[in-house]
Amino acid sequence: MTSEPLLRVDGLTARYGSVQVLHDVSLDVREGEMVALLGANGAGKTTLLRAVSRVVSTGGTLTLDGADLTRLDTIGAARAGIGHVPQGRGTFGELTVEENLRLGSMGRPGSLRGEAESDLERVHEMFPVLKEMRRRPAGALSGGQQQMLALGRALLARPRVLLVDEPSLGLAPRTTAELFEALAGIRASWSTAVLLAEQNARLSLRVADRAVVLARGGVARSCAASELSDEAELRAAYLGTTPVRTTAAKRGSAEPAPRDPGTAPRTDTDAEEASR
Amino acid sequence: MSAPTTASRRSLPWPWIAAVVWALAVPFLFSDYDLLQLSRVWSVALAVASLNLLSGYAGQVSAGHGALFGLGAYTGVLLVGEGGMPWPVALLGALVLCLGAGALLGLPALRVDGLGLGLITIAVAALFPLVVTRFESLTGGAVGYALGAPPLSAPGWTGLADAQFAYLVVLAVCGVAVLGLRNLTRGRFGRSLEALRTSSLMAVSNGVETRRLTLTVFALSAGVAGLAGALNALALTLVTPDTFTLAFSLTLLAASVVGGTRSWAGAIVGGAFVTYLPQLMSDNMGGGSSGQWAQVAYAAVLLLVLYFAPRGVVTFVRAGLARLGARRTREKTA
Amino acid sequence: MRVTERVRRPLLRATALLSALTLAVSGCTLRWNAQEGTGRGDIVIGGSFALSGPLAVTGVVGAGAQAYFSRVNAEGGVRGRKIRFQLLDDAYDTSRLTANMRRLAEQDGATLVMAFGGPAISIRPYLASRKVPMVALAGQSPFSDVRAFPYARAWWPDIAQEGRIAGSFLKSEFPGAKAGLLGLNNDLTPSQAAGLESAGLTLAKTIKVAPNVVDLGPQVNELRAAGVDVLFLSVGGAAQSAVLRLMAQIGYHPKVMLYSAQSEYTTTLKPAGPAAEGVYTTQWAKDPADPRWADDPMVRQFTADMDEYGHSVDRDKLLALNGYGAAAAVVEALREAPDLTAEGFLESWDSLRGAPNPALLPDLSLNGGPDGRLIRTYQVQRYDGRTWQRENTP
Amino acid sequence: MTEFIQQILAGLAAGVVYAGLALALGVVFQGTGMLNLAQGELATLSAFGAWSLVEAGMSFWLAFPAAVLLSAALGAAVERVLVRPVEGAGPMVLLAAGAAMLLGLNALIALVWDTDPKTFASPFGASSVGVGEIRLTSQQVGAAVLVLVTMGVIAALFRFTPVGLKLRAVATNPDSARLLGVRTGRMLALGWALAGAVGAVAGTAAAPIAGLSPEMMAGPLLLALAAATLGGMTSRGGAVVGGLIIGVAGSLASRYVPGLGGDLQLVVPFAVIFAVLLLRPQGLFGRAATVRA
Repeated sequence: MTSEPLLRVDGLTARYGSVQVLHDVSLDVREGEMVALLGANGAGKTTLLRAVSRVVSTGGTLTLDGADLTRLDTIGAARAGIGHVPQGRGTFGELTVEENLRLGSMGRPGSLRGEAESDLERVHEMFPVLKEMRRRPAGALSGGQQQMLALGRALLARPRVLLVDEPSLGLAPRTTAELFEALAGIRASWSTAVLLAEQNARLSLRVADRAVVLARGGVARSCAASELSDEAELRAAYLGTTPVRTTAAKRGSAEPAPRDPGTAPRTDTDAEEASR
Repeated sequence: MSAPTTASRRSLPWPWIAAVVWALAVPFLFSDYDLLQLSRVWSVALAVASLNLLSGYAGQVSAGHGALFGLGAYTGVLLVGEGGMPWPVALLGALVLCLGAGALLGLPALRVDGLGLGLITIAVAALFPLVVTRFESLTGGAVGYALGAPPLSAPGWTGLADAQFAYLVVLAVCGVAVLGLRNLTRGRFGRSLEALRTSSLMAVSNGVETRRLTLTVFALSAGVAGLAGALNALALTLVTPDTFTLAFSLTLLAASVVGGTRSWAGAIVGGAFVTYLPQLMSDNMGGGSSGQWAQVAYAAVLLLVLYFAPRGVVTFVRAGLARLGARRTREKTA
Repeated sequence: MRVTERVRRPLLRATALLSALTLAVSGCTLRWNAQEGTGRGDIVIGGSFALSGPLAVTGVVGAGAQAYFSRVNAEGGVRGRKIRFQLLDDAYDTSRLTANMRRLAEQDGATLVMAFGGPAISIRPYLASRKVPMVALAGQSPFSDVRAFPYARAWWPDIAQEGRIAGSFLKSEFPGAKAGLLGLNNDLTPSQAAGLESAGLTLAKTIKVAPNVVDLGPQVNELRAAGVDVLFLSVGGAAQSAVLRLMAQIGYHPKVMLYSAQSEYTTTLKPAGPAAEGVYTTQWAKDPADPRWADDPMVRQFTADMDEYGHSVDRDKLLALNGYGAAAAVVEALREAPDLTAEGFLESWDSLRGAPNPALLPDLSLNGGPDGRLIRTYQVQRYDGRTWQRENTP
Repeated sequence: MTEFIQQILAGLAAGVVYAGLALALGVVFQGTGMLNLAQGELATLSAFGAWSLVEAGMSFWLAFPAAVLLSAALGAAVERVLVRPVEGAGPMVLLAAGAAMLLGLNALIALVWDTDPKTFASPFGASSVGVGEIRLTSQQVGAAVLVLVTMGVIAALFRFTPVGLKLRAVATNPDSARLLGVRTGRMLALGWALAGAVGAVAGTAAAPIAGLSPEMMAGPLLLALAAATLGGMTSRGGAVVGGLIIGVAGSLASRYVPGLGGDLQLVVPFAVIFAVLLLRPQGLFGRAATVRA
């Protein structure tokens, strides 16, 4: 599959007001592939997802199946096939679980209208609890159940690429494991690529094909998930001690990243490297 | 002038000096009728300033300041008419009574915010004229209450005409009150108000006594609005319920937004907007339905200001001037 | 260069503020030329009415007055001088009325001013201090106290007088009937109640409602339950005809006496339709829309003037003819006045005897008196479904 | 006793109009978070529109739906042109915008249709129905049916149709709805259109009873505000129940509470607003969680 990637991000920048958060980020997601987007808190994972779903304005190029996404707004991107399970799950508290799900499948492309019922059945199988509580108002669900609902709702819109933002946030380990098990099965049965932003690196790497590590708004490491399997490699990628070997390095150094108080503790070597 | 840059703090606030000089010269320049109109402008501006304290600085909504203005007006006139008090005592009485009313109005604000508060204040504004009409024996009912001799009459030694003296009294009291409000919002009280405005939750966690603060700011705002009402009524020498309807409260709210809810100079623009615009419109739109056209134009101006100058006319003009100033310096140095 | 920059910007703001303030007062007149007297120029007559706002329906009196003054000017004015009629809007808000009156008295040098209804009561002290006569188009009883306010006159007869005549008629026509009054919570109702009771009519039920409450179902039920079978109705505007229709529909048929100013053809009788048949009122002025006056020469002149001077939309309104008649009375007084000063006008107004007026019913005329009014007699009328018919009053 | 029942019936008949307006207020508030002070004037405009169509010879049963559709279109246009620029600008600006539209529309109506009251021939004839002394005029019954049917249709639309689901989604969580491709702007305009429609029905139904004048809806709007608060600003069913309660409370209180009398009838709904906001801010049926700040 060396053809044009399904989702291509090249030289992406994003800012909130005067603070630039993403610097020259480049990555791509191929058809049916799951990419884990790793990085410490505040590295820019959520902003990157919001940039792809056009919630945040950006610079640089962003294409889906070759089509330029930057021309579209959030609604346009969603209709073009970008599914986004936001941080905090975006539950419609007042609507019932079934209504939440139905809202998702209403956003699906016309051609797939016919499969709506069977898809709903599949989501019920994937998350049986959603079937039991389908009459209940979604606001009454637990954190984990709302996460499953958010995932199911997004899938029912049959997106081309599904962005999932920190699903494990605030969940008990057992629920997180159950969730990641479901995530693993998505690619096959839902023919959608997944870009999974997650802090829990270990679980993500087990389900992902490739991994991209963000640090301070730039891509620190981009490689196959297996390469980061052992502990040392992972810690190095997070702390950026090993030289930055990614496409960004080839094109000269990124602008000096602003001191971002939220990042992992800096060692001297980092400061010297990042400023290059 | 909500947050003056350090540069202008050291240099004299030229605009305010110019304004004071101009305001003092006016009584010797213009006719009694114009002085009455300007007295109305200053007193309504003070009411708008009191609303700014509440909405702009403390983030509380009030669509009922017309009722507080009316309560102050009736108190002032009745203290002079029935109680035979001199005007300073009447003004003080109006201020104190409305402080109490404000504290009362503040109580629901402790439990309700935003829309709920808007509804309660709308209820107060709609009820005030009806209740005043009902207590006819005291308030003169629908006909209202008129004072025989104008209360703000000039004492002999001043050699001023009544209208001039009345104007100067209104100007002095309004000036002092607005200056007081302005400094209040600068000090520690202002900072805790800011905390209350941004998020009362955060304010509580930082030790800001929000309950007491909310009641205080409501009482203060209502007291000043009542003072403004008393000044207006004493200048006009009469009060009737029809002046303080719900429509008047909404007009005050509009004037506060037009002038800018955080701008003191904006309150003056708001006062002028309320007093002059309807009159200006109906004067040069003759014909039978001129009054209606005036109201359409009034609404249109209000909407335009809301769209193009959401932070108020004064800030909009000041930003324009700043850009003008900046461009000129850039040309010079380029 | 840097120092001037720091001072220059606030100066820029100061000049902007000064120019804005000067512009704002450009409409003002300078102090020394505000007192020009009323020399040989026009006779300035001021009028402040509700041309906008909730009670704009009453502002039509201004249109009628303007039409009459325009015709008088077309025919050479009064004693060779034109009348300049300054018509201002106060939206029935006394603070604007006060401002208008001060402008008329102090700046426009008005010889006399006209105003409408309740608010005019509270402006009397100011006008007395300026010695400017006022003709109020109002029937409230306080206006009859000319001794307290020598510069205020009222064009309408005293409502209490109307109440007395209506009360004595109802008492004699329907002896032993239970009477009720349904009115607004404004200054009219106390005068009406006083008048009715002074004629010996005991009011079993008096209900006051707020002006913009139009659905008066609950109040009508209350009257019906109290067994009221003679009702004095004065709720104004749309509510008047709505109440008549409602009573007819629910089969409640008390004898109804309408307040004279709210028995208008266009706003009460026509909208009420058949439900208005058999209602009474007391009248002193003609209603231009009443077919009875279709070929009355004075009413025809009125409608011609209204069309001529741009008020044709109000040509069939009672209040327009009323304002027209008030203007005629003012001109009549000015013509007979010894001189055109305030005192001259008032003296002439009080000494009018048997003067005709286009608004009055045929056999009535203007007669001055100690109560400052020109009309004191009402005629009870009954509506037969098409037009008012005069009843023989006791 | 009969008078007591009669007062309740009169209260219910009046309450239906307040319920209609309250529903319109609720729908707009849920969507744009704005207290639409101009809702009364919009309803008056619809009533005048229907009146003009009937005067022009159109039968009521053609003019009425036409007026409702026109009002819906007007509602959407008002949202798109007048409200969109100030959306999310905080309660003070939204209230000021509402006040401006109230004043502007009121004056425009007075300009176009003149200020003297007109009659709206009741399409339900002039008879009355009832038992013995207890009567309800045919307009009251007809109006009640019209408004209740409309509210039923709108409730069903919200509850059972896909569009209704989107409307409710946008009202509670617009950001999340955008991520699902729901055109939030269009839904807000639709919300205003529905409010315009139900306002039109309430206005046209009230016109035969109240008589057409620019001030027609000034009082009912205040009562509708009280009804929406009582019922719960975020619950459509609550607005209907709130309206009926306010109607009955108003007519009973002015009759039976000593000293209140007709002129202070307005005290009742506002006493209700005070009590509700202090005791249960989200109203009888609203949900506390979703009360918009």
